[in-house]
Amino acid sequence: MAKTLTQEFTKGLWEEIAPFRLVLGLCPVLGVTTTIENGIGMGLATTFVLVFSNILVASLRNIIPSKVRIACFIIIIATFVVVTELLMQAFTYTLFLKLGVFIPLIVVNCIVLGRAEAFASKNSLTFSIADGLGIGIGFTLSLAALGAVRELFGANNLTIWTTPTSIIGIQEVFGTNFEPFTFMVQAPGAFVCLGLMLCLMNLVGSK
Amino acid sequence: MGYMEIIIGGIFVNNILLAQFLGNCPFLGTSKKMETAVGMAMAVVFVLVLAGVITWVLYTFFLVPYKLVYMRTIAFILVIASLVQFVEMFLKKSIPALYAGLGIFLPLITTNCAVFGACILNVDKDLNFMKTLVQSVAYAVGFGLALILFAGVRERIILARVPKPLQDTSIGLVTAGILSLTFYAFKGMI
Amino acid sequence: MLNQKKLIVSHAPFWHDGSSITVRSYHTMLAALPAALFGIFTYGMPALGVVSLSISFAIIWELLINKVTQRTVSIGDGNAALIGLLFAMLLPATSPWWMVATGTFVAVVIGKHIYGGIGGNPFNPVLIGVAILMVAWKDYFDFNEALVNYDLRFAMVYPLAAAKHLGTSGIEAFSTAGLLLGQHSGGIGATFGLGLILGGIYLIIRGFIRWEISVSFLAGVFVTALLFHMSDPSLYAGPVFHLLTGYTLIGAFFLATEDSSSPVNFIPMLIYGAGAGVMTVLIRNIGTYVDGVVFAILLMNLINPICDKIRPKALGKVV
Amino acid sequence: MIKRSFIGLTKPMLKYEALDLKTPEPTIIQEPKKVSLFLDKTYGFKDTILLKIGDTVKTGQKLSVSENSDAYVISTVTGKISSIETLAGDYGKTFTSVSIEVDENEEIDDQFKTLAAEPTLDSAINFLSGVPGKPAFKIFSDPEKPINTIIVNGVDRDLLVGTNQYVIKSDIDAVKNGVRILKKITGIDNILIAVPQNMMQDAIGGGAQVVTVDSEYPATLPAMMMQSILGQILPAGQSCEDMGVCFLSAEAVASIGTAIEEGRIPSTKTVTFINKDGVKSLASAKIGTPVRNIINAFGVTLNEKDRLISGGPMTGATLYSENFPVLADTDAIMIQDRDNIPFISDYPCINCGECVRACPANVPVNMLVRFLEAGQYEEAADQYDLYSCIECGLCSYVCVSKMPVFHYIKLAKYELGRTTSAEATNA
Amino acid sequence: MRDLLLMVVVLTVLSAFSGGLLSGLRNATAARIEVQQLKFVKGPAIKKILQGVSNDPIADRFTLKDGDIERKFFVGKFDGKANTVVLESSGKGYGGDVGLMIGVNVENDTIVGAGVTTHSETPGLGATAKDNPAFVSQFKGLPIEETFEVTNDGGKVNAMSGATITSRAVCAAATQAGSIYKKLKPQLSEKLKEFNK
Ligand SMILES: Cc1cc2nc3c(=O)[nH]c(=O)nc-3n(C[C@H](O)[C@H](O)[C@H](O)COP(=O)(O)O)c2cc1C
Ligand SMILES: Cc1cc2nc3c(=O)[nH]c(=O)nc-3n(C[C@H](O)[C@H](O)[C@H](O)COP(=O)(O)O)c2cc1C
Ligand SMILES: Cc1cc2nc3c(=O)[nH]c(=O)nc-3n(C[C@H](O)[C@H](O)[C@H](O)COP(=O)(O)O)c2cc1C
Ligand SMILES: Cc1cc2nc3c(=O)[nH]c(=O)nc-3n(C[C@H](O)[C@H](O)[C@H](O)CO)c2cc1C
Ligand code: SF4
Ligand code: SF4
Ligand code: SF4
Ligand code: SF4
Ligand code: FES
Repeated sequence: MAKTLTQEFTKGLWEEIAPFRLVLGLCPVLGVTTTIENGIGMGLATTFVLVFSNILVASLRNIIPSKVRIACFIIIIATFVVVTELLMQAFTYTLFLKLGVFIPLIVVNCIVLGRAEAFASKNSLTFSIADGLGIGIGFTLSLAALGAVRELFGANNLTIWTTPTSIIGIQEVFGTNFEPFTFMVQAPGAFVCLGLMLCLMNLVGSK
Repeated sequence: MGYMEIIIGGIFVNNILLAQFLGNCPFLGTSKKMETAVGMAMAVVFVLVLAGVITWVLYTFFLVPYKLVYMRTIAFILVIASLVQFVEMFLKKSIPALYAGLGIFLPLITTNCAVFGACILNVDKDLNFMKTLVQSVAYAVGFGLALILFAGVRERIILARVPKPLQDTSIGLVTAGILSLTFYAFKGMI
Repeated sequence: MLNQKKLIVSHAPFWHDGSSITVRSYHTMLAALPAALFGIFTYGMPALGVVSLSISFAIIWELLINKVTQRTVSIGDGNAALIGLLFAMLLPATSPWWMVATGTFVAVVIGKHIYGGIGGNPFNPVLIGVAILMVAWKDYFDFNEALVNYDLRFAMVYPLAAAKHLGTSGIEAFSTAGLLLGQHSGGIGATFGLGLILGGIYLIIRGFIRWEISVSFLAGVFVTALLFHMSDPSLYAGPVFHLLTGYTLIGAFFLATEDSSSPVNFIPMLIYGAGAGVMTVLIRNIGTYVDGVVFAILLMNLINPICDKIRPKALGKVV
Repeated sequence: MIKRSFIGLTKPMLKYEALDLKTPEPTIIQEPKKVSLFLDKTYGFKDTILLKIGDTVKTGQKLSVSENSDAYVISTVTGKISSIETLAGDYGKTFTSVSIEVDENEEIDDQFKTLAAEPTLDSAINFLSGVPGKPAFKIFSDPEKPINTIIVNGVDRDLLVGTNQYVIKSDIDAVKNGVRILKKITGIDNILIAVPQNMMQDAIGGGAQVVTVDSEYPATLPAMMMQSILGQILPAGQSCEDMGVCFLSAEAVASIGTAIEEGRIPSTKTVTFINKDGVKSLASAKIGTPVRNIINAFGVTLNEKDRLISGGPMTGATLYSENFPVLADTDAIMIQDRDNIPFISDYPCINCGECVRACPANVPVNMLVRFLEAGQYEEAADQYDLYSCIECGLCSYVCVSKMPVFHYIKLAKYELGRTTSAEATNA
Repeated sequence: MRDLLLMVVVLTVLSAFSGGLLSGLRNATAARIEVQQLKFVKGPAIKKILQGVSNDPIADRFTLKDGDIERKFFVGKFDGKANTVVLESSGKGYGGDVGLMIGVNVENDTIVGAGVTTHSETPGLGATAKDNPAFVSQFKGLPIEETFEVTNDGGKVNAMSGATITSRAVCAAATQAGSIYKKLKPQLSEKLKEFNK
């Protein structure tokens, strides 16, 4: 059944939302989501790489010989990852510092390679852009959601974006008396939180 | 930093999986059965150590002198991808028995954050050659250890009466969290 | 025959020794009672509050999760109450109510019920609850800070913290008899050494816990502490001190022995117990945490499934 | 049921009670108006049925249902066949039940008498396989599994049961006779007789080496006796016959002795009757007598939801009706009051390890039961020693969760047996 | 053969494209990245060291050649007078190099403040060097051309408890800063004069 352009876009937002449905690309999901801001930043960086590598792969799909396709995909993806690294260093340096090693790690993110291989190498340019955008935004939303839960309980804050001069978001959501449940922003909390969110998704999905 | 600290640190305190969040996809993907977990663990040890050493050499003797550090992401991933290819071909031809055991896990390793991440961490830490080698081995052993322990626990969970929506990955993640919590035991021990 | 009587048809054996989960739970609570009551007498109303709150919350969470998962109500087996009691015994008497609520939730729901309830849990639920609270609200778990407003007959300094920060010189005030009789600060039910030992012996004699685990745990603590002490007597406290302070005794008799997360075979039980003992002292002496029992046992819980594969050869097994 | 002792450190320690020397003679159960005899096979759809309702049969007559099967039963009474039914038992077993209305005037079939003068293995196989004690003579004729040792079981398999011990005490001459005949017809010289410590004297002399068996359950189960008497360990999944050892109950051997001596096939079974309060008595009943008659003879009332058991408390099988007959191997009838029945629960294993410590075969029951509960029988057999189980029931007896562990084990063995035999036929 | 050729060509073209794109981008962003790094990594430390300055030290920076190495100096103006420079040096710590920013008053050659910048020390132990003002403030007011050592080694700097190695690294960095300062003092004074114009 052929899908429309809109469907290709929206499937990434629910049906195939990563990482919940695909259970891939877990490392950044777990590693950086201590705040919404980090989640969004990581998500957008991944989306950027995803969309541009999809564009290039889809445009070149008829030229790339199948034997070396994985190597080509990797070169393409790695190129955009470095582009992202450089741009982030130049324009959002603090975020770059917070996300640390996870930015270069986009290169091994199974989702990105997975989309190149499974989708962009077989579909037209426009569809591949829709796919990349959809999956990327879905990924961003998931990361933001996880970041929101973890930050809310673990730090009593909701930070959407920090600029050098101010913070967009809410601080001390539960009031100043609340002692944050810092387990949530620690390593084990990431796993537990993601696991429980996945359980919720399964519950909602099965209805 | 002494060797002992690198070893204890790499295996337990800064366990690449549980403390640094690297390599989670194979961690969850290959831990349902002890057999696969052991296979994956061995494959990772093999590739991670080789890749760690080779990327260090590449970084120290090529990228740094030629001021190409910003290209390390590309350089490393290409090294790892070709290394995996090469190891696969080599094993297939020369040690078929080992290939039969590790073969299916090798392609997965190309997209394993643990391998790539360990290479990056190694060069970031500015270690010398021997220490890089020891550090890679420690990371790899830490990965294998966590994976195998996790598989032991997961084998039991599969037999428990876990509620439906929690089954499989969901409960796996929660358990991985507790696993990571138990590794807090080693905090401060280096 | 028309007037056929309905008889019970079932499978052999037709006898049962009468043991049950309910009986085990209540007897474990009974064994824990002396230490818990001692804590309540020592710390007064706040301690009583924490204990009753903890037991009630544990039961409420269990009931709720029974309803949510649509399973038979299992609060009757006493396990939830036991979890509540043991959990409270580890807490400082001043724990705020929300900490008790969160901790029992973690213990009962995350620790036990997501694994399908009793018997499925790979880790000791009580310890998961405590460990998560320990990392989330460090300050509330710092006994020196938590119990600062108490003025009791004995020095209100947490012995393990004193040993950690000041070395042996910090613990001269603690006599062995004092430690045994609960003349030191700590968790509500964790300080009364004599009571815990009596409870433990009761459980061992009744066969409710396996002596191999408790004994090897204590031996592990003793030997490791002794080695440390011999290496630097001014820095590391002696073995008896380690046996009688912190969670060592409650850990040996009530926490490490939780069924589902501990081994059942002889050699694995020894490995498990001794491993937990050794790790306890390692964490206390060279790790970050003041007391190592919680993480040491959790770590051994993790090793349990693999460790318990060491077992005697089954009859007639051909290899 | 037996309560756990206050001190729970040790294993269960269930002792066989040695038969009291002053045990009264068995209560003789009157011959019933109707008997039911069981054949171990059912007849197939296309089989020629040899028996008809209304046929008259004589005492001692050999009854076969079909030509295609060598299963038979020896009639214990004279009378008219009133019904022939097939019945299903546990784990896929099937029976044919032949009911006979008893005639007052007993006529004896004398086909066997002539054979008795010159006993052979063949005549034993053909006439004596259904005597009290149910000796499995057929195993002596399997050329692939030669038997080299016979153990005469003067002990009883289960707790509280005293049938074979009684035979040793009351009828030792018949047993010795039987041993002699067995030697003759099977050509096997190595015959041992196993008795409890206090009966050692009774059994000595008679051509069989006397050995004693420990008094703690499950020392009398075949696999345990192989180990304690012969020093052989039964390999997992194999039977004693595979190892060349055959167990015959003392009652069976005595029956052989009597049969050959007197030229008459014995038909009276000694049954231990275990009352609701655990008191045991002996009864002597014709094979085929409904269990009801025994219960009535002891003046016991069986209520709704009580439990009626054929065999002992650890390994017996429940009967769903009092009309069930005494069979050739019914060593005991046990009644349990509904208030004393320990129920099983639907709790999972809590990993307490009681079963592991109780298991005489070192089976990792705690793990095994998880796999069995999940229906993963093959893993259970491969990794968790399902086939090492000697079926003593101790694991269920001690299970804190009150899981039907023993039931799971038997079911798993049965299911695995079915799949392997299905594979064998398909292959 | 054609396939092989195609493979080689595609791979080469891709690599070339990638290399070109990246080196172009690298050149285009290099300057900005440097500013950003200075602003976010060194900026906070510099700001702390030069409390109350009237200029923007990151904008007022200059480089000097120290042998082959280019060193950056940040200028602080107090009361309209450019009399302070901040320079960076480093020492070997527990987990790698520890970067130290150190501010020196060129008029009396004393330290006006110091702050740790980059490091990979253990959180809770060595990492406190960065957050804990008590440790680095020990350097304040000391003459720069000294050899700094922790008390254990016979010096007068109190080490952070549990992090002697990091403390040593900071001392070594300060000592190194002193020698750089000494070596480049003449040029420094020259440069500062330009700022005072
Ligand atoms: C399940 C549950 C969890 C809670 N967790 C916290 C918590 O983590 N931290 C906290 O300070 N209060 C927690 N609270 C309590 C309320 O937020 C409390 O009213 C608030 O902290 C103010 O309390 P205080 O005035 O006693 O400090 C929790 C309450 C419930 C019911
Ligand atoms: C890094 C990584 C990449 C994977 N990629 C794929 C993939 O492309 N396709 C796929 O079917 N499974 C993929 N998997 C999933 C595993 O192969 C999966 O666990 C295995 O197929 C067994 O899954 P099962 O539980 O469905 O049998 C991947 C796993 C990992 C760790
Ligand atoms: C001190 C003590 C208190 C007990 N309290 C209860 C109780 O509140 N509820 C309960 O069901 N059983 C309680 N029991 C256990 C019962 O006495 C009884 O042994 C048990 O319910 C039987 O378990 P079963 O139903 O599994 O056979 C208690 C036992 C002891 C020793
Ligand atoms: C989920 C669960 C948690 C338990 N927690 C403990 C515990 O921490 N300590 C304990 O002694 N018993 C605990 N018990 C009860 C224990 O397994 C055993 O029944 C009693 O200790 C009696 O031996 C627990 C049981 C279960 C199933
Ligand atoms: S499993 Fe048990 S209850 Fe079910 S048919 Fe078989 S014997 Fe009967
Ligand atoms: S238990 Fe042993 S003697 Fe009895 S039938 Fe089975 S194999 Fe034969
Ligand atoms: S019935 Fe149970 S206790 Fe007995 S041998 Fe089998 S597994 Fe072991
Ligand atoms: S006795 Fe029952 S609950 Fe205990 S380990 Fe054995 S099967 Fe599990
Ligand atoms: S995202 Fe890290 S291994 Fe897949």
